[in-house]
Amino acid sequence: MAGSAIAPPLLHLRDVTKSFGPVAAVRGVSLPLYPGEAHALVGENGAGKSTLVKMLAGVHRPDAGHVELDGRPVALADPAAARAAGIAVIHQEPTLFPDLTVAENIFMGRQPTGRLGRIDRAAMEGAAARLFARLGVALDPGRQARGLSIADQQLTEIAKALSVDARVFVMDEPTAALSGIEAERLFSVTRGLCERGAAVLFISHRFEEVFALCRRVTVLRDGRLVSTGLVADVTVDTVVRRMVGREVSALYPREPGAGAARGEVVLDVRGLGRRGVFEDISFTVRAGEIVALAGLVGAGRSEVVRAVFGVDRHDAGEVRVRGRRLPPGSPAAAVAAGLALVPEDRRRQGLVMELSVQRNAALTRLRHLARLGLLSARRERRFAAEWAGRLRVRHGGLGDPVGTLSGGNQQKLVLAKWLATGPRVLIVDEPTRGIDVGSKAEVHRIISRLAAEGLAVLMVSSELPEVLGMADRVLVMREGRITAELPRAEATEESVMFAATGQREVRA
Amino acid sequence: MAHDTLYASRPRRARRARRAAGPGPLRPLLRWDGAVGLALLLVALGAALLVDGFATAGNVRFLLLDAVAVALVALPMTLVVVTGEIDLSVASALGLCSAVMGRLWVAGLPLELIVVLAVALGAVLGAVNGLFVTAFALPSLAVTIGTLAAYRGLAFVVLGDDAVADFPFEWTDAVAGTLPGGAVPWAMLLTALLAVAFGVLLHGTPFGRGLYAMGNNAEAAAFAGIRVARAKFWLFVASGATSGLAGVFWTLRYASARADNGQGLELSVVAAVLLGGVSIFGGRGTLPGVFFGVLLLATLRNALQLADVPADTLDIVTGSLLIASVVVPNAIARARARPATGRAAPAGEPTAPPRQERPEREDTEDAPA
Amino acid sequence: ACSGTTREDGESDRDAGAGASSTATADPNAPLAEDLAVAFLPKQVNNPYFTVADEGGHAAVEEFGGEYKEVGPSEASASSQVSYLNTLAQQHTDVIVTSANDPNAVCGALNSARSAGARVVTFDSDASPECRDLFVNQATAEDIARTQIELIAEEIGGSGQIAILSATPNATNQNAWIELMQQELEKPEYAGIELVTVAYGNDEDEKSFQETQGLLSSYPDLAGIISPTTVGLAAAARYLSGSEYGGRVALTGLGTPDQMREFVHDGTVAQFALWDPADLGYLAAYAGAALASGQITGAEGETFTAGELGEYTIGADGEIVLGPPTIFTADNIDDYAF
Amino acid sequence: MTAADAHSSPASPDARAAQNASPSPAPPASGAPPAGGRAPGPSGGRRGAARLGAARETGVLLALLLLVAGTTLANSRFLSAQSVKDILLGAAVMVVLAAGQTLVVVTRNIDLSVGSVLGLAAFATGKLFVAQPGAPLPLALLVGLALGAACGLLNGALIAAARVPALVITLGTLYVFRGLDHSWASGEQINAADMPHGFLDFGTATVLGVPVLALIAAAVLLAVGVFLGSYRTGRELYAIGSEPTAARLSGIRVGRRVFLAFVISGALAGLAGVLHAARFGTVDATVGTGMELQVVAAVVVGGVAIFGGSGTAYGAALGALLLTTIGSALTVLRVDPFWQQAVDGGLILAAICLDRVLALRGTRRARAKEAPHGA
Ligand SMILES: Nc1ncnc2c1ncn2[C@@H]1O[C@H](COP(=O)(O)OP(=O)(O)OP(=O)(O)O)[C@@H](O)[C@H]1O
Ligand SMILES: Nc1ncnc2c1ncn2[C@@H]1O[C@H](COP(=O)(O)OP(=O)(O)OP(=O)(O)O)[C@@H](O)[C@H]1O
Ligand SMILES: [Mg+2]
Ligand SMILES: [Mg+2]
Repeated sequence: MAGSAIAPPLLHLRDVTKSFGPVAAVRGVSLPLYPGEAHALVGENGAGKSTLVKMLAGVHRPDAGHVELDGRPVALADPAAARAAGIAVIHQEPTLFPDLTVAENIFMGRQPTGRLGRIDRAAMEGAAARLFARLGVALDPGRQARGLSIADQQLTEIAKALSVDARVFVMDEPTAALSGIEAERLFSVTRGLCERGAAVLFISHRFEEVFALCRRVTVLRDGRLVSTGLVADVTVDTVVRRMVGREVSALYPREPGAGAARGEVVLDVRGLGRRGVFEDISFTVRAGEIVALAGLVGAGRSEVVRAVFGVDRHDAGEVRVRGRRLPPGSPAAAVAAGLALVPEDRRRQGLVMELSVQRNAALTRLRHLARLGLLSARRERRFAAEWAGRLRVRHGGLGDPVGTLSGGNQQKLVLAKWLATGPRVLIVDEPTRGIDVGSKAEVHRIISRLAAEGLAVLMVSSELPEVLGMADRVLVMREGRITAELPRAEATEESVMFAATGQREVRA
Repeated sequence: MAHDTLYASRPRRARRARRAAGPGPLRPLLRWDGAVGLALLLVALGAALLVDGFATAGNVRFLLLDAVAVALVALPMTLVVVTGEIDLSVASALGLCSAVMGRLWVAGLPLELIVVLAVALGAVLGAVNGLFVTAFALPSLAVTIGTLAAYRGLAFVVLGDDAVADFPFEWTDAVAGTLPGGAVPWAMLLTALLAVAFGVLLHGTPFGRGLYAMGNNAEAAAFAGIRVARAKFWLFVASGATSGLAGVFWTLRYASARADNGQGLELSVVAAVLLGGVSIFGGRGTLPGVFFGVLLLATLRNALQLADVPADTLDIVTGSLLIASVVVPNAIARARARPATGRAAPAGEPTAPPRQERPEREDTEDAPA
Repeated sequence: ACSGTTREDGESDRDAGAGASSTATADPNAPLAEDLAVAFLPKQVNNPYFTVADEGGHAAVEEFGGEYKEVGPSEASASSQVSYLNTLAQQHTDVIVTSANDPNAVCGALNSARSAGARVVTFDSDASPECRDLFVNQATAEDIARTQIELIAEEIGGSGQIAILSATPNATNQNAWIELMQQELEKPEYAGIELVTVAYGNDEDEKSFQETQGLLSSYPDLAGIISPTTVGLAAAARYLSGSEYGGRVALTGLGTPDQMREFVHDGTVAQFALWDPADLGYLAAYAGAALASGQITGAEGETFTAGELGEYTIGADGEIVLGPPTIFTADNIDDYAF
Repeated sequence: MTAADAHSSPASPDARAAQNASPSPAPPASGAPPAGGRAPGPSGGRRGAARLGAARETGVLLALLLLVAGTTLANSRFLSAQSVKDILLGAAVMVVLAAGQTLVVVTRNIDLSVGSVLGLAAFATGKLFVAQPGAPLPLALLVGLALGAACGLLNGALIAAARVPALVITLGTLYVFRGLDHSWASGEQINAADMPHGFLDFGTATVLGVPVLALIAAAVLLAVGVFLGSYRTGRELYAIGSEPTAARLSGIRVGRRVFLAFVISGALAGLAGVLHAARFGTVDATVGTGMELQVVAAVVVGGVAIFGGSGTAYGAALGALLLTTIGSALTVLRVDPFWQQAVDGGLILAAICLDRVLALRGTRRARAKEAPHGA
């Protein structure tokens, strides 16, 4: 990293403030971004990180304060203006055009043109392919974006940002959906950008990434700047304390053998297959057991759990819950049988963004909240308040649209909504994606406790430490098949990665 | 369940959160339905004062009778549109049921049985729509444009250019009969009761809650275990059955079973539903709003007709009202949002879901130059 | 009346409250009442045909010093007409002159209006006889049918295939005429003429074009087309004049001189028929005024004077006939403008 | 089609809904998720997508060919020069409207006012010739375009500036424009005799046997097709329809683009009005009534997703041609007039089902090809 502290900041946020009605999301934050270095921004869920990003992206305008570029104030009135000012943004939630091709998504509005101003598709797809090569992923630029997994969406977003000839790169949790390999590729690309003098603002809840990539770190709490300084001067513990304002108990609070009191087989999946996606998937989960489904991005883990839950149909095999066969393709039947699925894409699958926090929370429990078939607003509110409280969801009001919550808080609400059903089998797909350390520990504790109380848990996670720390048993998938089943004692980074990639020498 | 640790309640937090929630779900109800209801009241009052012959029992009776068919069909249509679908075939289903009714009457069946059969036929027609939309996953707009033509065509196949007009006097008279006082027709009272039933279904039951969820995000609703396709299917059936009922009403009201009965009614229904504040993209709208919307349009039309306003002006007024019904509240919302600077951006952008071209929640940037 | 609309025209139960006038006696010498409120309710406002007819009515009302207005729906539907009739009843209109979109559907409303004191005259398209006082018929259906058959027979030289291009399949007038035309064709002098089919252009330009085209390709030997509807005739003429069939296939029917002028001059159409719609409205207005003034009650055989059109006698079923249709040819078409 | 479709979609309604729900209610074909384009073969997904795109139009084309073949078997004159010319003439107005509507529909909007705009422009054309019998043809075309554009401007301004759903606004302006047309005409009719011969001849003239109107429609179609397919602005329209939020985030001027789409749609409806007047030679205030639903039907049958983001103008034009041909075929086959409308509706349903089946087939084949181990 070639940055020197003496160089003037490339971009400087000065005393910016932004409120949404009564919620003060960002209050008087100043932040310099220096050329040639990556600057980390950390904070709890809802601390105001994404709001800050959106002000740089021209999505929100600050209520007070301004942004300086090369020492001169700039008005970032809209996203186009931000782009023109040389700021490229990777938003926390990927927003792609599902009907267009991946390449078009990347180059929308900047497509290479040929004769008579017509778009040169070949050139465009070539350029996209080169970008993916740089990121080390094999994504087809000519395919439709519809149906891309969250990770592939995120990679497309990254490629989009990289394709812009920008001087400032703002990355809001770009790695949340990525596994170690892709993240590592992103870092090397990012380092390359820094070497060429770009300034990078990097947001992540994973501290190892912050420490590996960034030179400076700024901590936000409740929209206020708590500290800013060189990464070299701090430790993970100090950063966490500043973020949370208290000590955080250990992550992965699961002692070996915690799941010893295992009960009968609750979930029994036999020979499950879906043509072109996965095949011959068989496993069981017992009461009180946490089984992790590990693998690289795109291995088909999410597809498997979706088929188990019935939102996708399977072509072969069967799913039994406590011996009773589930009718295929019916989530309602799965719910009735005591299954709960916390899906990986909270925006599309987990929540109804326009509906209020309260309505979302109650969505899975409507029949139980009704008396004589009629719902009472009071009962519903009490129920929602209770569950939002248990998972410490930060929200402006129960009547606010859930879209106004920060990403992490949305994730907690999805968990709440499913835990509220009192399931026998809990399936969680990337349960802690985008969740801050404090809440992550909380989520882990909740899952462990539920397991201890006899719940069967199936967990899909791309975070290896989480898999190793939580699971009693690890199933590893590669290209749509289960390639290994490792009991807790045998599950190590090495063994899991080997099963996931089929190669020995991979670092996660 | 055994998870009592997590499942223990935390009353204090709950109470605080409740206070923060404010009027919550009541807010839109007060805002939009109130506005349409108020507009209805004002138009009625104004007409009573300014237009000769408006405030007579006879006129109110005619006004309400004219509104019955649209009101009936608008009830299930509200639910259908809330789920993000639309049923444009209602008027044709009405016509087909009317035609079949005439054919059966000529064949000598008792009218009681015919009424039941007509409603059942409507339900079947609705089921056909529902099947295409849910099982074959076709867009309802396209499907019901197709059945709009098909059902109307079948009506002509059934009855051709004949009209059956000799329904018994007791029946045709009863349909237009009123409650004591002579102003409120029985038919409208029944429609209002039906409206209450649909209103409770939509606003007070888990089923209705699910409709809003699927209207906003069908995928998330399916993930939550809501039977999206099944609900939609039954809504189309309800829409068809109600169209059948409206067909029975229409036939007896005008004492004339014809294949072209109710032609073009679908646009009036859609207009009333939209005026009532239902979002055409689904997920938003209330039943009282729609009911008031139907009455508002009917009252306005009646008053303007009495005031000898020509038909083309009436069309212009109807159209402008429809436009104003979406533009004005939007403008007000934005004006209200401006002083509180923060409201400039829509909820949750960019985290908001795909279909969010809603009024009221839009941001101000990027208006055309 | 117009035939064929009801399955069983049956005994009507619905004239209960209506027609107090039928028991009153007529006073042929009574003066026309002053300040009569006369309302014209056509099938559809802004329809050129009715605009001309209603203007004729307007002229008549001005002559006898009444108060004229034209109201009506912008789409031709019976239900909207009912709504307008109810309004007119509320407004205590003295005379309602209307053309019914559905002879039965408007019946109840017409009778309510009559109970409220209005006199009802139908014109162009009748309502059921028991719910109106008089019907002013543009020409007898027999006249209309005979005239058109005569015209086409002359055009095609007395033999060959012909087809009819009608309005909608359920248009009352048209169907009545078509039936009579078929009867007319059974006469021995038309033995050489074969009516091959009836097509329906729905009174839409596009559909009438398509139907004409369909007729010509389905019946290669078609010699002539009768279109007893103004829209159909104009559309068929326009189609023929722009296609290879122009001049080879004869075309006649009912049309307005303004619409047909171009095609008569360019030879696509040699002759066609119609009455003057303005006269129709004029006569209907006078008939209504005569009723309201007590000159007539609507009984068969009564007579009254319709301004400059002269004296008319009420026929069976309260029907008054304007007169035989006018035939337009290249020689006389430029004398008319409507 | 029923059996085939049911067979190809074993999913319970719930699962189907889930699959198709993202991110907008499933339009025909686009709801089917193309299987992963990841590791197994980068080009597989691409080719799948291309095939899908092709299948869209192929479906309609196939339906069209079947119809023409069937009808010709029954009556050989259906393919005579005059008859083909008539079909092309009949489709010309519809194709122009469909091209305009496509622009709007891909942005996840809809323009229901086109029928009224067409009527208004047709009447204005007539009025122009009454006032200025010597007015040159290009002037008439310009007047129509300008008047239509003005109507589209109003639609677009209301929708883009006030940010309200297009369906509501254009349903409103459907009534308003028609009302204006009626007030203006107040029952007047403009007849062939009032229009200059040059203009009327323009309505029937041919070049090498092809009607001039059809050539104009083809030119419009080509322009719109190329604009949508290969120009940045055109692609932005798809982006807006595909995901409006994302469009705004990526700096697309959504308001302006939607506004533009409505202005063009209006202008083309105006142009269609002039063509209509030239073809029929008679105009009154009712011209074009109810045409909006036919146009929407044509666009949807042609494979343009009603919720935006996909479909082409060519498909929409094929849809228009198909619907017009259905009308002609039913007439030529002398189908009982009472049955015609029913059959027409049934054929529309059949066409969208066929499209759906082909699309599903395409996806299934694509997916099978990419199965992990050649399953
Ligand atoms: N459009 C909005 N309307 C209302 N409130 C909002 C809006 N956007 C964000 N907020 C609120 O502002 C606060 C900050 O949110 P922000 O998204 O910036 O958090 P974050 O730091 O990115 O959190 P996370 O780590 O969970 O992504 C939260 O309380 C959130 O609820
Ligand atoms: N809805 C969908 N339609 C079509 N293809 C999909 C869909 N969802 C995922 N895929 C594809 O299926 C493959 C497996 O995806 P899946 O999401 O199951 O992987 P995963 O192991 O869960 O990884 P991730 O971490 O990305 O969620 C990927 O290639 C993905 O692009
Ligand atoms: Mg965030
Ligand atoms: Mg996954």
